[in-house]
Amino acid sequence: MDLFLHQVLAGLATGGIYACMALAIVMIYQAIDHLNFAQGEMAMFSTFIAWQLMQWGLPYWVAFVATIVISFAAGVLLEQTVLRPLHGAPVLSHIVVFIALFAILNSAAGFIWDYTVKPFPTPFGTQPLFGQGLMSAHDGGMIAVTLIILVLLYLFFRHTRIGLAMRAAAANPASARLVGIRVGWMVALGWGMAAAIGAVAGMLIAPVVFLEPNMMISILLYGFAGAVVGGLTSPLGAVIGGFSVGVIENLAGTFIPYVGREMKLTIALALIVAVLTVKPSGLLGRRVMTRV
Amino acid sequence: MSDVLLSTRNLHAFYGNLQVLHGLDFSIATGGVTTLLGANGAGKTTTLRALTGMVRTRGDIVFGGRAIGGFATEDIARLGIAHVPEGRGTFSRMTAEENLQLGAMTRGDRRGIAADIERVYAYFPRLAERKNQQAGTLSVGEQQMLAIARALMLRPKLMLLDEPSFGLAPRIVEEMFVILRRLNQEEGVALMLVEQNAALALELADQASLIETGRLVMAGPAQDIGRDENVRRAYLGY
Amino acid sequence: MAQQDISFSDTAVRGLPSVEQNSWALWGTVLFLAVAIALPFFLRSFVVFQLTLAMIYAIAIIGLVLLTGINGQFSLGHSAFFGIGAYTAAVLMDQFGVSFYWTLPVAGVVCFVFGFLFGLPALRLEGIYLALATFALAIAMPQILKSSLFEHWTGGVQGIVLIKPDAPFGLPISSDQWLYFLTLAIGLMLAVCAMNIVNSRTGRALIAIRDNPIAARAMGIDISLYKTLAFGVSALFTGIAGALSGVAIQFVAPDSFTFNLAIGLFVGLVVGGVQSIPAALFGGLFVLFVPNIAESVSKGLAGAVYGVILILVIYMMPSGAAGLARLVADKVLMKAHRKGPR
Amino acid sequence: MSRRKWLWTTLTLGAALTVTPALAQKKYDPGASDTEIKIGNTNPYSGPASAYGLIGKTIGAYFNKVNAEGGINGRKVNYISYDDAYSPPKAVEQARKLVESDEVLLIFQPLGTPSNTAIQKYMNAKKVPQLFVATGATKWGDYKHFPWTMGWQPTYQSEGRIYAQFLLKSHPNSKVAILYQNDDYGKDYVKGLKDGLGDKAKSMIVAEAPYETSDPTVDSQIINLKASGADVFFNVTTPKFASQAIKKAAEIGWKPLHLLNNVSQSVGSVLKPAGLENAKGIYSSYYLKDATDPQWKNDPGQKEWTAFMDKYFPDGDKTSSFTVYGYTVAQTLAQVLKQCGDNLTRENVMKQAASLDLDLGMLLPGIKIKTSATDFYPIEQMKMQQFDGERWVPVGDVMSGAVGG
Repeated sequence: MDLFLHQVLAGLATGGIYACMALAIVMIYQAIDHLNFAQGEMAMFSTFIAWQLMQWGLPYWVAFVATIVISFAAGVLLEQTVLRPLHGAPVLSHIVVFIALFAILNSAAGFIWDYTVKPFPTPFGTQPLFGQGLMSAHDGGMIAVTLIILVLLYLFFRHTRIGLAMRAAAANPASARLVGIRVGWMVALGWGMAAAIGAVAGMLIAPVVFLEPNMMISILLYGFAGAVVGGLTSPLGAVIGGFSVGVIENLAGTFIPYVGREMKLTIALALIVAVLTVKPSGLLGRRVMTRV
Repeated sequence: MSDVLLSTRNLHAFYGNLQVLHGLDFSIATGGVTTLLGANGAGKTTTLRALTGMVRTRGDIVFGGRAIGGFATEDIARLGIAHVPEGRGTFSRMTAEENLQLGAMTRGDRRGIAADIERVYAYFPRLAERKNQQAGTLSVGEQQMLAIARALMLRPKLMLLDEPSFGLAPRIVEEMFVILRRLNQEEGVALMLVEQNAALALELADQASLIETGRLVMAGPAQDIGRDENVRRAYLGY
Repeated sequence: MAQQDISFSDTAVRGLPSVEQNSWALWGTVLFLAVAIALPFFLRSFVVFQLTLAMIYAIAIIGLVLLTGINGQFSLGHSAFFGIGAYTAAVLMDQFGVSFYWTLPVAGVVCFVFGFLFGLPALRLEGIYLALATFALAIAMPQILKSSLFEHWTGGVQGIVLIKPDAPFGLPISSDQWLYFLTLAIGLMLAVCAMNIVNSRTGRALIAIRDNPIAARAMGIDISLYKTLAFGVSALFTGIAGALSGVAIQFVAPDSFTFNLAIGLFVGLVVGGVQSIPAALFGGLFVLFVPNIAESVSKGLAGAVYGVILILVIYMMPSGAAGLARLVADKVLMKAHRKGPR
Repeated sequence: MSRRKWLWTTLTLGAALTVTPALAQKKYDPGASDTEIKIGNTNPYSGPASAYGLIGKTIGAYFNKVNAEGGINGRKVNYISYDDAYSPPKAVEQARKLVESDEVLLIFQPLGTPSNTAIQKYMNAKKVPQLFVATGATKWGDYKHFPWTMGWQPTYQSEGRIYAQFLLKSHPNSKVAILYQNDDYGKDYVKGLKDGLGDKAKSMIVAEAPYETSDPTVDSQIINLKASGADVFFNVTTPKFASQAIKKAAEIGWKPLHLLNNVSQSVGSVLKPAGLENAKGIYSSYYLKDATDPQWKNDPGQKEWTAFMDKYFPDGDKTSSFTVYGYTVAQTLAQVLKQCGDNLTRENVMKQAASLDLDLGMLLPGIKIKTSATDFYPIEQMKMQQFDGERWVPVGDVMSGAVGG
């Protein structure tokens, strides 16, 4: 029983990472209606920028804010330059371009900063928070920041005009144009915001998993899993999904005899597919109408 | 029938390489009601789309003294043309009131918007009751009302309506046409109407045009057109 | 790399759909066959080996064309079927001493069954959700292959070392050349099968489901059956490719079938042209050779160069090599028409 | 002492070789000529294992140094390294390209057990040396069946046995928990430990937890291992996961006797990120010097390495153990080629590789590279060391866990 609780706690701590990433994924899905496979690498690259800024002597919070600003601008720029020519191209072409971006960012980061793991500072400290150190202050801080972002996003999307315009532009671009919304800019803004949230996620995740060019590859997968379980259209769902993936995986790895420890990821993924077959749009997601 | 609000000259429109409009010339008067008649596939919807830059065009479109041919859709909307598209273009995942808010996206005056929302609710009392409901869950008639209300939030000079009566019960259609007439008279909004129900459209309109396979074949006062033998046989079911 | 250009332009011609271009297609096919048969006698054996691999990937991509291009279902997980095919062949050869040639149909059937079974839950998923479910399959596959549950057969993390068959009947060609011809023959056979499927009643049903599922249902098409069948057949193609690759590489290991392979196949599908079966060959060549080209440009930034090439290709050929070829051919034919007597 | 001896060996060899050319007939296989020796290599420069690519780059830098200093017996080394993305099919393709198109004399240091397994049969059939492979699997010393393949580093299994010897001697009644990477490398370590513990393995090992390289963290595994009540933690992880494991164990207050595999021995790139205070007391076994360990600051071998890095590989990461590894293994090959003299046939390369007795600058004092016609395991000795919070302190003598050879 003790072990069970410990694994749940640790699962929540790890789940915080996934939730954070899932949130960034849902964010961009809201803005562009695609899943961005390069999202993890964008977050990783942002985190390296933060690391570099700190190496140059900037204090943590200055680097933190600067990185968010830089990432936002880079996200907007990326959309305007690389993705703009793809407007109206089929989904498959988009996915290939995301794969290309993935390769470019990963390779460039390795080229610039090499592949040795680098420690990344945490603003919250690593002292145990509770549960005999299963939840450290950093884990707590990360979860808190994730929840704060969630609330901010909620307020932004529900209660600001620009948030409303962004949702409209993603949901029904043709109609959005007819009411005068500049859809292109909304998409670029969505990229910027997703990049910024990704940067926050990266900077919170890096102290746990250590900074290196490949740090996000598997986390992106778990983030996808979380986002999908929760429903790609719901930020709250993404956060809940992220936490549940963390807990489920730990419990599967611990309590399913024999195959559990070797195949905990496989089991977690199978569970997710099972969830999807019962609820094809995730736990909190809305059924998306297929547009022609 | 005073000054001209919008006019086109030699308007062509294309879907990809496929040409659909072959040089239309027509005009809409300020505060007037024009209806566009024609068989399915004649190019009525395309004409509306051409006016708001939703398809590739060639030729001149002048609106309020300004050439808007080739403008982006959102910029045309900002100039005051509200297009209620085929299928209503509802933002179905959002609430009715959010849809209205979106209609006023080009405007910055918070207070004016709030006042307009109340005014729109006065025209469409049913929407006020449903304002926090998901727009996608409204009835078809309510969604059509919502689409017109949303267009109105733009404070348009010209409203383009694409088959507003499609799929609606006759009673609702009548109700809607009453409101459209009021909008035209009270708010001074010019209307351009593409309508299956030609009789109803001719009743509301003061001008009418008839297009066939992308070409204008007849234009004039609605009453004259309504009396034309060919039109009566083809579109009015006599 | 002249051979690449030749086979590409040839592919282009064969990709043409319309009736009046049939004679072009015929001549193209003849030319292609002539070149393809002659090549191994003029190239170094490792290039023959590379071309064999490219054709193997092309066969796997044909599977994806059937699934994605024809039936409209996504898959980012075909590395799993590729792996199952390779392991089926390897285990049969290694543990049961089955001849390599017999393992190919078995691998196909086994993959068909797995594909069909995976297609069942996939039925409930659409678009991006299906893409992610298949991606999950790709991620999980190496883990499953490694598992100590099956270690007795699969060799676990160590994999299985295989032997390449020599040319039979005392043919005076090397085993590389023999495998090349074998792959070419199987590839052509499968490509013809795939085209026949596309042009059959089944193919029309698959296309109808892709374009308008509601109308397809109204026409009395059993959507569930056809969609799962599409998954099964697609896996069958990819599985046979996997079995061939196991023997060509002479080694199967979990690390050979990671999600990177799935992504590679997907990229091959898109750059070739999702709806064109002949263009799968272009996809296969791309998968194999472009990383090498990128590496020769810059070792440190090979990934970045690859990414840039990929983006440029998508910009220049938004509907793949097949689309570009069609465009060029249309222009050429149009000119010919204007000059022509008609 | 050791350095002097090494210098002496080289000098006498050199002297011998400068005399002999006039007498000896020059013999070449593909890849060798009067002016050049072509050697091939595959490394993962892209993909998830790209961290290892640093080894390939270090080797390249080392041969730049060799060439700048006049080459080997007057011949420049042409080092051709290709990316295999840690994928066996790509490794086969690249190895064949090296042998058949670039026509290299030998393939040196291809990395990873799967990739090497994939090319082993081919290399032996073609009779091209597959020399000093970069993996610690046991199978690379099978000179009877694969006379063209040779390993280099101590095998994972022998290292596992060394820890077993250590445990049996000083902690015979401990309970052991193992964290290992779920692949050939991890499983070999576990096998080595189990074999070394012999009959006691069943009673001593109380928990085993595998992890995948795709796992974001190993937190869950560490919690399970702690819950097993073990008082010895055998940590078979690559650098990133080693840092995570050390940090997590400290965070949850688990303080077992900690045995860390030498893959992750680096003070600078593993222990420091994990927190030096968390790493205090860890045992590990070593055969190479850790360049980030302050005790070697004035060591001549280390100084030479530092000079090399500064001049020929300034972008290279000096905190990573891979640069030390690449440097030392490249030195080994340079010695083999030197010994070959003007007889640069593949057969002679293997013959010389199988008659090494070397002492290199970055090998721990007392550890040698030794091979013979029946010993294809160049490095078989290691030393136990303990981390005192700042540096590694040797514990006991040189140990050998020879497996297979």
